[in-house]
Amino acid sequence: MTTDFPILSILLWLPIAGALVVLVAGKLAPISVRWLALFFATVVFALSVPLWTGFNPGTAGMQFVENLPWISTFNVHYHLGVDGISMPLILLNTFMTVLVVIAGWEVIQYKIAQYMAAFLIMEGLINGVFSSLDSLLFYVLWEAMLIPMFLIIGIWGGPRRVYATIKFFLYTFFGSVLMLVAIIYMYVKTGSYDILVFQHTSFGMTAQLLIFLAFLVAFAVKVPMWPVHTWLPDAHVEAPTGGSVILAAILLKMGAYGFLRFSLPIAPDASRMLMWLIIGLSLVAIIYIGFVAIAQTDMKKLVAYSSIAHMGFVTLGIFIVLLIFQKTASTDGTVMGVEGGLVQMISHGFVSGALFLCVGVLYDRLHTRDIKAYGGVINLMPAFAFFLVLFAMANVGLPGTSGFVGEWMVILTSMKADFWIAFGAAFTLFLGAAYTLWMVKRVLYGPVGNSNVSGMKDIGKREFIVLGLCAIPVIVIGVWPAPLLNVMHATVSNLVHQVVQSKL
Amino acid sequence: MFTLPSLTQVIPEMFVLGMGCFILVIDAFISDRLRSISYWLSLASVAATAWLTVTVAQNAGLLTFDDMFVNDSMGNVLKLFTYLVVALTFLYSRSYLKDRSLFKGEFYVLGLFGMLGMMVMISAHNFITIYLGLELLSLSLYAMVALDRDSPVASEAAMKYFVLGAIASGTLLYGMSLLYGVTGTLDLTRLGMHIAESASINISVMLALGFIIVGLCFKLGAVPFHMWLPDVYEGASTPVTMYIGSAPKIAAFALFMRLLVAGLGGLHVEWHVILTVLAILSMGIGSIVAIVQTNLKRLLAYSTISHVGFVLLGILTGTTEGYRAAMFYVVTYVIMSTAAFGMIILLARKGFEADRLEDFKGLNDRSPWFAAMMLTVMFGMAGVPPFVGFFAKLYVLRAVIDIGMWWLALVAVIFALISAYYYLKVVKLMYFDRAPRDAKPIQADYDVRWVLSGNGLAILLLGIMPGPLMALCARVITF
Amino acid sequence: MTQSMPAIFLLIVLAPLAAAVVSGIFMRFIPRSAAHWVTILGVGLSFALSAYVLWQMLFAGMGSMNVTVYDWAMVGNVQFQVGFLVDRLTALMITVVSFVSLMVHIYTIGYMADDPGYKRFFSYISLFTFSMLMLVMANNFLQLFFGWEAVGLVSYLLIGFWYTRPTAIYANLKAFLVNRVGDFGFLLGIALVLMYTGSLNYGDVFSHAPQLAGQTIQLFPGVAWAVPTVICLLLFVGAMGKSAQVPLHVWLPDSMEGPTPISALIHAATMVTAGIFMVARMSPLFELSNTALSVVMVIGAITAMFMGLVGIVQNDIKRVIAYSTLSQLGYMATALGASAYAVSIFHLMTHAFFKALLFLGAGSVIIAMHHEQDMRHMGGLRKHMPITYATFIVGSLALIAFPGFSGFFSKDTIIEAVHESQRAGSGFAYWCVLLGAFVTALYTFRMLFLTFHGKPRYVIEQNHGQPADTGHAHMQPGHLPHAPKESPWVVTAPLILLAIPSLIIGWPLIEPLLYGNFFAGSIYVSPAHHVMQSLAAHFHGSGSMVLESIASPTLWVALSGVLVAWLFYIFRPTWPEKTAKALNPIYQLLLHKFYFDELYALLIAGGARGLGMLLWRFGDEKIIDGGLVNGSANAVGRLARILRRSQSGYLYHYAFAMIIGLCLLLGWLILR
Amino acid sequence: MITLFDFLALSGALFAISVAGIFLNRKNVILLLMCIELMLLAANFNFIAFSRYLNDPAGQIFVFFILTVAAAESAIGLAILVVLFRNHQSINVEDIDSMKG
Repeated sequence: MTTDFPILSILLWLPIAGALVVLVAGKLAPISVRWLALFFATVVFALSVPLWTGFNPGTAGMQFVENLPWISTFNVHYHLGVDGISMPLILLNTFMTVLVVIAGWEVIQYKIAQYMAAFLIMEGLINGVFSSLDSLLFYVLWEAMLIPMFLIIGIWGGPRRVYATIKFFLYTFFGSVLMLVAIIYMYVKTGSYDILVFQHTSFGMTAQLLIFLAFLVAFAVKVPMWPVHTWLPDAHVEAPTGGSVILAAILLKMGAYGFLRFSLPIAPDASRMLMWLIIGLSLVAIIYIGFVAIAQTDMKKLVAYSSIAHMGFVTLGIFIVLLIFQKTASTDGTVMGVEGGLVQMISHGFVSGALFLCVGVLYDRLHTRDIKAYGGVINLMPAFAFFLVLFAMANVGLPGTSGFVGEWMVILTSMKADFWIAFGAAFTLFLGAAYTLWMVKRVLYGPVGNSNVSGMKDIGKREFIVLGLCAIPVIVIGVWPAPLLNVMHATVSNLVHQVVQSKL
Repeated sequence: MFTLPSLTQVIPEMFVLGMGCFILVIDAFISDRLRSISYWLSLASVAATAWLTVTVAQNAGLLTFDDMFVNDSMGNVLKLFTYLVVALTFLYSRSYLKDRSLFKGEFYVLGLFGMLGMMVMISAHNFITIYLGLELLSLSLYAMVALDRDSPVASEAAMKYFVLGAIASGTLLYGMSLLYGVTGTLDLTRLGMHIAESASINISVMLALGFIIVGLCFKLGAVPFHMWLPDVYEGASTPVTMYIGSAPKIAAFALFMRLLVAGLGGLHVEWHVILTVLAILSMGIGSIVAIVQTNLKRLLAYSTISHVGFVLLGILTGTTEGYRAAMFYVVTYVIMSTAAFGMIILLARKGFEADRLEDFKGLNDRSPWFAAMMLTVMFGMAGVPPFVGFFAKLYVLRAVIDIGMWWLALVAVIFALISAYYYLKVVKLMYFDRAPRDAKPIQADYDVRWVLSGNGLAILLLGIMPGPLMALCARVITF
Repeated sequence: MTQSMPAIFLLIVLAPLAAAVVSGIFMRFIPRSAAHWVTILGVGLSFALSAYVLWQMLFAGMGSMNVTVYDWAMVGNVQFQVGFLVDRLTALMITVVSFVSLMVHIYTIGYMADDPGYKRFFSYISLFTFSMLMLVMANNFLQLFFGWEAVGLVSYLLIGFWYTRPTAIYANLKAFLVNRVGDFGFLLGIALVLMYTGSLNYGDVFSHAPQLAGQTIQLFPGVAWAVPTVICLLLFVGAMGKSAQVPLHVWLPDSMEGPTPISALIHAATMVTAGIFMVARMSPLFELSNTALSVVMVIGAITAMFMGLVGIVQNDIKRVIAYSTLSQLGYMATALGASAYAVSIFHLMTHAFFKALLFLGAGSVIIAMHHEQDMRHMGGLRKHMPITYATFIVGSLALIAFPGFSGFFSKDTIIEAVHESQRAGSGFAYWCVLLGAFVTALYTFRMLFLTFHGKPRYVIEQNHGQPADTGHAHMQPGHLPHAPKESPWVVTAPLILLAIPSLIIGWPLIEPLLYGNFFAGSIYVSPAHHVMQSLAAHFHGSGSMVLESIASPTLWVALSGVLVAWLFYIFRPTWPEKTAKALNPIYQLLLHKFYFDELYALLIAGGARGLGMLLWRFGDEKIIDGGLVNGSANAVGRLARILRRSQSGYLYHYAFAMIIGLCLLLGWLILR
Repeated sequence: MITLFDFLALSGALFAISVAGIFLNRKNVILLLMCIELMLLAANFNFIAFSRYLNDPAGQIFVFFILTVAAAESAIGLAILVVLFRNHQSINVEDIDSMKG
């Protein structure tokens, strides 16, 4: 379906243009930039809504396609389009950016224009990542997005921000350069950078393995999967609240998205050969990282580790499909795994974003993220406590919240593959509750911890709006995930069929 | 029977020669107050040369001076880029030189003569022209490095450069002499035919190849013939470093194309291996040693070495695509490196060189715009999209993978990863650190500001739209 | 009538939810009285409609109804729905739940009168009612799980209601985590159900159940397990968590940190019976596996017996009742294991009434004692609190299964059922439940005697100078500002209302519930399991059952328990201490609740945290970060410092490098 | 009869001497300049020998150019030497090592 209105281009470029306007305006009138940024973020969000309403859930094909030649020497195209996998992610991104802009309203005083601009630029680039159908365009945007994030952590971050941000950059850069080699390799083989062409090209087993491994490194770093996850806690801890939110809510999703867009359809045979690796690493993420999260004393680190554990469900859900197919030789019931993973991605976007916002609320008051420095916050901040408990419960995966849907579907699916995989995955029930609620207990409950805590004020209107906006999708998706799942069905079942067909 | 060679092909060269001499003479007679005349004349000469070159390019593909000089489209395009960066160097350096009472005609005259040398190198089609062009360039450069007569480091750098450069020239000459002996010709085309035809390659040719590669790699700055680079970059005054660090790379690339590809293309199997090793070494040393540098000019020197490794990656493939990639790489690298040195000039003022890394601390506080420009340059050099440096690397890597050497591509990207670290370090200084309290606002003149802004934006725009430049490279290189 | 039913069902669950939302979200904008009025109205509506539904079922011949509300999700060919299955089992449950809840709501007005979290409390208990109703009305596993977890959440919130108390917030975390361990199994069980039946709707699953019978699954290579056994065991793990069966019982006694109405509603009458209900609901599955039922029976029996023993040594009045609850839940589970589901549900119902009564009675005592819960500081209260005392006696007699009281009919039948059962483990279970009757009587009357009889062991400080509002915070244990007095009517009215069913409900209901066709269609018992038929053969009406009890060992066992209690706590009050000294090891074992808490603290709390620390500090920070990430970065840095030395600054070194390069090049070219 | 090989051997030897001179000499910069001249001489020797051997004047013409350039090169080299001495008060090779690493 090609529309005349280049909505995806607008979603890609309008935020960037907005960022430039904000930067220029920041020089001329320093007060207006917040409203200006909010204006652009809201407009972009509003413009992204037609993606949902105009989306045709009946087809697995790409929609809202735009295709222009970009670099003719290389046969690179400016090729955009979305399907049921990427469309919700774009909406998630545009939505979270609005929140981030509001969340940074008073907290950020230093170079506010640059701060807002960085997030707007990132929003545009991420929209591009999720909608690009040309691998080189994808790569360009994927990498370009590192720059604003690098600056966000480095400029507005905490005391160890330099270490954290350089680690973040080099870690992800490391992953992506290998992906670049793989992309070029495929280009050399096919003469095109088009992802859809890659998907329909038959690569030999060795080629597939190499491609898969190269992509694996890139995506595993981004997801992140054990053992290449150690950048995440550092980055999260040091990043400003907005940075953490985008990092957790959106950036991590790009890795999982990559698996769906590249690894599985391009190298299905290699995927099947190495699925044990991914499934194993996912379980390690769920269990090992779950234990690590229990031991944390820094709230952000705890949420960061919990993110890793939750992303383990995404990768598990995606790759469990292959195991089921291998065992049962049919795709029955596999769709649920992928969709579970996808819902987990969306849900984790809201939940972890909200949790980071909550930590940010606390940090703004006491300027520490140490759990020990708090205690009995509920006595002074009842409204905040309501939100924190809500999001904590969503993080725990309580039914009725969005956090439940993905875990539920993935665990149900993995049972089909193997009892013990489901067994391992189900550990999250206990571990997730343990680390999340233990933190809640130490922060919120109990008598007022110390004199600093006793001076804390409850959340203001702005914070209330931000957290409230997060809470709505968390509950709506939890109570009624069908609309979200409906847009995915066609794409996912097409993907599953693509994946189980050997290319050899 | 003596006939006058067709001079129309060499009009640009003759013009530069004439203008160089003219300015030299003029300069001797004008007072310091009117020194700008030399400056403007030089700029005008470069511009006029460019126009002449474009005119001459109409009938490209002709040889003249008994086939010693070739006028082809690759040469013309490379020359145009040479003019561009030379002009940029002139533009950048005006106020810098003024502040240090180096604003003399010599800089421009030597610059023009050096440019002439490069032009000759680019268009050379015979050992003699190659040698003459190379020496004309080198001698100008030696003199330029020593231009700041009162600077101990400059004279030291000049001496080092001179001695090592002379050794390289001697080596190159020795190689040429051997080739001459084996093939009996100084002409590159005939040399190429001879090498391609002779079934058995004798030992002298091998030796000659070795000598020639040393000479070429010295000019480019490939490991282990790179030792002069850090010291010269650091010691020379910044405009001179900018000059050395930019245009001569284009000429050196042309030299590679003329001598190695056109002349010794038949020995590709041999030089392919050698260049592979040199490329890995260059990328490795360049990437690793730069990490511990504290002087930005020195850091950029090592970064140059690393980039040279990437250029070699393109050349070593021995494919048309590889040469195109290398040309694209050289051209874009030169643009980026000009901007990098331009940043140093921008920040420098009288009595303050701004060439230490810490001088960039908190630049974002002092000037967000120029911090963004430096960021562009740094990420461009690191090969992060959407800046043009990424496409340069992409092009080269693609050429390498095209010939099946994906392992080499992996090595290259790993070194790119390592080198990203020190570029990030610069960004870190600018953005994450606070400016020292005594930091003064940027005092640079408007010409520097505008030129630098344009230069930086070019890095971004070429990154967003790399197609035309790529197409240009593809059109002019048809080996 | 049938057409309006879906709306009625919806109203039953949504009324408490709406009330909870109103009193919770708009907490700041409504007065205190609005909070209790709106919630009582909501729950009252629920109760009225539930009773109506039950009435329709019983007397208007309404059949079971399966209503789908909406499609939660449709993935592949699996349909997840939200809907209601209302049959007689459900109708009975919702009536009991909403009734007890209503009582507790009313009672709370008095009990929480001066608590700052008044409105929040009402919001929570209404929310709980909603969750519990969702659980019991579910027609599929998804909604069951939703309700299951939602009651867990509310339980968590309510145990930690007094969030400034360290013990409370420890207890609520513990409760949640232990429940999660149960859910672990529960979820896996559900996943297996989906895997083998392809659906989560009860109807589909149960109609598929017979096909599961022959199938096996290999969990360990070479060992084939029957699928129903695995499924049922996993589901029962969930039930163990929620219904606090050994060894997942540890959270229940601690949950007494919550306000007493909560203990009555959630931790005695309703939520903890969810596991029992669930097993009964899953009877078509459990009936397929004798192994699973044996496990259920043995676990239940162990819980019934040993948790009762712990109750003997407790001094906190609420804890005694809590252990009693554990023990009674064990009885219910044992009955389930004997395939006597109906009996189990019957006991669930009677227990709901008398245990709620006992808790609320205890709460009344606690109010009178100014939030003193230690029985060692009570005594002789019967004079001061006649209504509480009378209702408490009713509850106690029901609990010890004194003939004629409601508990008698259910519990006696359980013991009989276990006696009749031929299942593996039933012998052991029989002795456990029989001796359990003795233990029950002992701790119940110990509590009764310590609280209401004997001499007062508290001190009344007549001229206490402290202002009233800060008074009891500074009070010594056992010191009261004034004499205890009877609680207000909002407290005693629910006691009386609960005492009535505790007293009489067994008489009319035993026959239709157990031996009639009441649960036909809701509970499935395999024809091969004939316990109920054998019981029915012995049953000749309620009256004769009471009369026959004189001949049964159960009554005498119970009465001996009462006697012992009387001897120890009225006749010779020094005996308990002496006995404790004489039997110190056993006493310590009981006092430490068989050391479960200590073991778990060591294993789970310490172990998990220790493991986390190890993985973090060693795995993440040392090996991955220190070794691989920063290690390689440092290696590059070191290499850089070494390599830079080659750039010595000396011209001849530079030249040397060039020449070495040249030589190597030439050498390679020649020697190649 | 002096063969081509003899010429080549001599030029090779000259080249080697010049190379050795450059990195063995740790004293005087002037010696370096001389070594460089020697190197060019070696190349010239080759050209002349080959030119004679091939009977092709081009090589000898090249030598003229080289000689010219060499002269210019020496001039510049000496000029730099002067500057160097002015700044360092020394032309000792070992003294000019202020830039390194």
